[in-house]
Amino acid sequence: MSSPEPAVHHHGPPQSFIRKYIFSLDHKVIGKQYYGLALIAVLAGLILSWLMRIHLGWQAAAIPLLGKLSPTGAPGNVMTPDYYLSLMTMHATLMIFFVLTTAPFAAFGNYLLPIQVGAEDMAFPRFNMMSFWVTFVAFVVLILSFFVGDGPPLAGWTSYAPLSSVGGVAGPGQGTGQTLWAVSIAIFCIGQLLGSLNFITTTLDLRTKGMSLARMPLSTWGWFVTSVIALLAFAALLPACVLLILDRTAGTSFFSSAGLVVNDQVLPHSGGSPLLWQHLFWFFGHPEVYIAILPGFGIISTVLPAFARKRILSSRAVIGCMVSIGFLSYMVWGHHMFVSGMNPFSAVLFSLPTLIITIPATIMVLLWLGTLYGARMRYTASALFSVGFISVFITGGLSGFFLAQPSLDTYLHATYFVVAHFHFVMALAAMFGIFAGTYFWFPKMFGRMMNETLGKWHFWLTFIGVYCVFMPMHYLGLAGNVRRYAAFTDNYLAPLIPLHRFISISAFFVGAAQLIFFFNLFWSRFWGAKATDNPWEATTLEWSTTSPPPFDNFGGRHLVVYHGPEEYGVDSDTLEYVMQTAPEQIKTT
Amino acid sequence: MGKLFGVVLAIITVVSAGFIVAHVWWMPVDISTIGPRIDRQLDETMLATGVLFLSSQLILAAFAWKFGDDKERKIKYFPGGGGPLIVFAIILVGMEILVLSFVGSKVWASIYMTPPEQGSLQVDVAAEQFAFNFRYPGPDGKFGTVHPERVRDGNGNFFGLDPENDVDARDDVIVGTLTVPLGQPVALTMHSKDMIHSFYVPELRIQQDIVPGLTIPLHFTATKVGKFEIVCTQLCGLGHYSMRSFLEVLPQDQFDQWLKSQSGD
Amino acid sequence: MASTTKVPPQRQIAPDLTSDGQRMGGSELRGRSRSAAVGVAQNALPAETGIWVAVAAISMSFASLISALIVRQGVAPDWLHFQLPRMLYLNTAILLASSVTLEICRHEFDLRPDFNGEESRGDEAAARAFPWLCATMALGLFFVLGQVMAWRDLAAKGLFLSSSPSSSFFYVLTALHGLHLLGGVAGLAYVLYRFRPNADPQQRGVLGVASVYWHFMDGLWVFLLVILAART
Amino acid sequence: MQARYALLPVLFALTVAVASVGPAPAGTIEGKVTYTGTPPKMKPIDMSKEPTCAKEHNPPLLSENVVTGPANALQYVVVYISAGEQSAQPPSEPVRFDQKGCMYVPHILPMHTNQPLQIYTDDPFTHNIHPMPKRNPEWNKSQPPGAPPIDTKWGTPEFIEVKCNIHPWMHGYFAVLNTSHYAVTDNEGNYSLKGLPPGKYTVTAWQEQYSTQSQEVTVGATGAASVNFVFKVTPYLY
Repeated sequence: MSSPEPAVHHHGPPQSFIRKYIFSLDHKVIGKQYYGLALIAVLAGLILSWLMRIHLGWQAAAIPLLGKLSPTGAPGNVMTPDYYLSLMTMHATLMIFFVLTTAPFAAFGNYLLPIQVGAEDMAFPRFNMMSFWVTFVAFVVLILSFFVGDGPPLAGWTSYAPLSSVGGVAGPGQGTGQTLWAVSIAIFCIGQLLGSLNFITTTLDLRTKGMSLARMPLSTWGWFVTSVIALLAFAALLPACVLLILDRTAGTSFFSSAGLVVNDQVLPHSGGSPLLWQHLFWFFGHPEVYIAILPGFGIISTVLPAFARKRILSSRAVIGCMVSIGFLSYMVWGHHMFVSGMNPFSAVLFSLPTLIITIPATIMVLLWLGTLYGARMRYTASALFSVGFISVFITGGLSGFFLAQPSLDTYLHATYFVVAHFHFVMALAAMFGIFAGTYFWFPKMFGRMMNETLGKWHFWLTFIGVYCVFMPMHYLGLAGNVRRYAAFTDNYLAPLIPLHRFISISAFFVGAAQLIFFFNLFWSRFWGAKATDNPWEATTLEWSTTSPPPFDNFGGRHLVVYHGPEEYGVDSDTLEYVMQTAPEQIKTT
Repeated sequence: MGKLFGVVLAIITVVSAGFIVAHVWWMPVDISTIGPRIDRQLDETMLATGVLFLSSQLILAAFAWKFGDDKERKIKYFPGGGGPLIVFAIILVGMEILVLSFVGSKVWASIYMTPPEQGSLQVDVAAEQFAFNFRYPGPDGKFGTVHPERVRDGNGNFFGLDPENDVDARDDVIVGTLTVPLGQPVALTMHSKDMIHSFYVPELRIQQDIVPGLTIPLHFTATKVGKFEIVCTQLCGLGHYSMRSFLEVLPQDQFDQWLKSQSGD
Repeated sequence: MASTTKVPPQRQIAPDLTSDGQRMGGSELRGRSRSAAVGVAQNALPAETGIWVAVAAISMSFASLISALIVRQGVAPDWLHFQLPRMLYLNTAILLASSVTLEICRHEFDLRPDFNGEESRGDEAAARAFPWLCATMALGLFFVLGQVMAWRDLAAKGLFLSSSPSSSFFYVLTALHGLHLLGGVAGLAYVLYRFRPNADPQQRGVLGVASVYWHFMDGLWVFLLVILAART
Repeated sequence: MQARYALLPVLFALTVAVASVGPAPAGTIEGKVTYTGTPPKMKPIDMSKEPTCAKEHNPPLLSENVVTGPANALQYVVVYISAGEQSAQPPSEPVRFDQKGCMYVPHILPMHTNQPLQIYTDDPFTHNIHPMPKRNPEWNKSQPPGAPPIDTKWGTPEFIEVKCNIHPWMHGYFAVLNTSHYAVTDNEGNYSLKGLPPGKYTVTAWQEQYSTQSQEVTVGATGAASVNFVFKVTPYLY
């Protein structure tokens, strides 16, 4: 329990390096720390995906230096199938937890949510700092698993029991590495719980004068709804991880069933339920998908109007859609388990709400399209990523129609169709949201503009590239190509290998295009053109302070909000937009 | 820049859809009695989502093309505002959902919620890291009792039988290839010894996880003679990619002969 | 934890702002901004909101565990029924008592209207409340100690963490609840640490927040006890 | 098993006493291992999962759990000196274990404790080598095609079953022994243990299905002794 600091303790910003940059209580520093962590994680995840794609295209390829990293995982620099699965598991875990959760939600949310609601900081700055450092510890623990015993875990990011719960007997990677995975995720849950607690309380309690809920920017709504989802989802996953750790280390039998015979050895577990883990995991896991994508909805709904120079078609409807998606996300976890051996009748029950989720998603897409209609769209890099977001989200959403139906899932489950689906709808859409947000808010965060030309090159290569990588995966899935295969030895998969090579080559290009982004990020950080306070002529509160904002965000000013967040294209006295803080009247045309 | 985006997106959309329409990569031929219904369901879904995909992406492309930063043009709002769009989305998607889930549930129920036919060929399946093993009851029609502690892969005792003391077990036929007669219903009783595995035959359009600790039933009827691959689709460890077996569909007389030759000695 | 002086300022709103905002929120605003400067939710103590968020999260965690318990009992016949250690009922009484002492503490901490018409004395209130706060913490610690004794009791009967799913859940649930309760004790210790000889409204707020948590832990334990008694 | 090891110190002392008499001409123990009863019928190995191997072994190989030869001979029986020998340094030259055409070559590989063991693969696909010891540390490593040989050794005497999880029919043994006097019977059931100084020895024969048999034998000054083993077999492999 934190407590209010009486005004007498107001001493201004901390001066020491450690308090200022390392163990900072400032939400802006914490937001940047999260962003930095996400950058490290995404770089690692990207390299892992390259390694995976090399192996999938050319099984016997020797990858220089890989043998140095793991002599058992790649003897003679050739990747073993178990190391492939380990890299896949680590790719997914890093990307989903440490990139798609931290970057759009924890990083941008931390930096911008308090500013956008007009607060000077988060409600509980100490918890906020702990949230980041706990997450950092989780990251370190996860990375450690690369260097222990028999290597990183290989049970996938879903870590299905009993593969994940019986320990080293299950094969390489399932020893200490898997335990570290479970510990890392448990720690991560704690970090995100602290973060969500802050987000929710800040949104509810620390809005400035005039900042009614209806006037909050949609990005703030995105983070707010996400934090509610995250609070419940991570709270559900945390005990599941504890039980998994106990199964692995204390000999309990929560998830490990009786009579398991591994390599002729009867294991001593009694009657645990592997399906119980799946239920607990997906009860978290499905909402996690929305934790990754909902901030993207918010970011796009804020960025798009700013560049389209008009209000979003119906911001109340967008809010309603986000809230209903958040609510529905807790009723659909079973659609990951249609063929898992659970009661087939429940498949029907889980199928319907899954399909129903497409309604708010469709509404949002139509509202974005309707916003583009008649706009005067300024195609900056950020705007390009926003419209790109709409495109990849449509593509990813539509393939969900197939997987939501149990009768088709029986064919498509666990094929590359699923891989294509979740990469489009979760990974790509969320990444496009992150990129749109980065190009949009970088000037605010660092006081310098990012290079637009590089940004546009980054967009074109990425946009075309991701379609080359992930669109063919739909075709692979339709042809029955099973996912999580280290090699395609089956006869019916052999004709698909050329397509895999095409995907691999495209993936190298997409990955390389990201290096442009990294370069742009670091170059602009130090040598970019100086940013004005409001380079995009946007209206939300962060643009009414300096770039970057002072320690207390508004330099001691106490803002009062008079308008909604997207008064673009209006007849104001001087400009065609009205800041939220502008006390002037808007002439209704 | 908006015009370029419109063109690029339109090209991507048409090319992506083109491969689907041309069936360049497509499902393998169907060999089961339930396959045609699943295929029809997939075609219908493909048609519905295809129309949505093409229309929405092309509308996005067109809007990007048309509504660039043209200072001369006044900003226009979507006629009628968001309301009609919302109603349109609810009706259109709602209808589609109702149709798809109504038809789809019936297909699903016909596979997974019906009991196998009387007189189906009973086959016991034991999955393990990384193989499928199949057991036929042999001439006596009875399966021998299973003793997990007797399982030894090294000498082929995949099921943990005790033929020395258990008469039923002596004639059990244990093979690594699932051989079934053409047109006859087959009822699988599936077990896993260690991890979760999954039984997937793309040609049968059937996929089912095999969860340790549970007995998972699955039934199908094959309609074409041939040899097809059974693959594992649930991550089960390092050799997951190589966990496969074969489904061999034989005409009834050849099947009988095969079964006899297996249990004859 | 950081010393309090280095905490950046937050949520301090100039006292004149309220009136300022309301003045502007009047009739001079029209059009789409007609409701400007209303709907403000500046809470004096965000922890009062935050604690309910935390309660929601903890409830979710235990709901997740309880549903796991119910499912796990249903799937396999290895559920061993056993008699709960009697100790638990005594512990429950101790914990309930601690809620009562905490309420007394809160009551004493309130500034009572002074019949002499004088300013009520915050330091007197603090002095009255102090022993009750200590008693609450002591009872909380006694409870945790009692839980440990209940474990030893169970272990003496040969029921360990891995003996049966029922005992596994028993240990997990009691341990997690115990940890959360220790968190509550830490919270009260924090209140104690900030127990200046003055019962100002902010400190009463902090105590209120701590007591929400404490009572929640109390109720959660009774709920867990009912579940455990019914299931094991 | 355990009782045998309990006897070790006694026998060791005895051996030292005998051996210290003085250097003597090296002797040989020879013999034949046979069976009585009906042996189980070995099944053909279904390698259809790995087409390269299935093509290589046509008609399919039979499994090697109980391999019989002419005149009731029993192949793949490890015969070794289990007691009576002076302890010696493990040989430094490595023994070689191959994976060839989805089979282990040899099926049973005897070696001295702490003797270097090298595991090679000749196959164009990945194998995983998974020895399943009870007394030594267990490991499980993948070996992709072209990977360098795995160098290892075993510290404690034990018969260690080896399997490849990727190709579950691959099944072999490391016979880790505290002696370098060992032999594996050939198809005629013959073996010979050479280079033994005169003395009293315990000779043990081990078959993977039928466990062990031991006999005591004295190698005299003439330097030759004969020990035959007869295993009782049953028609049921399991």
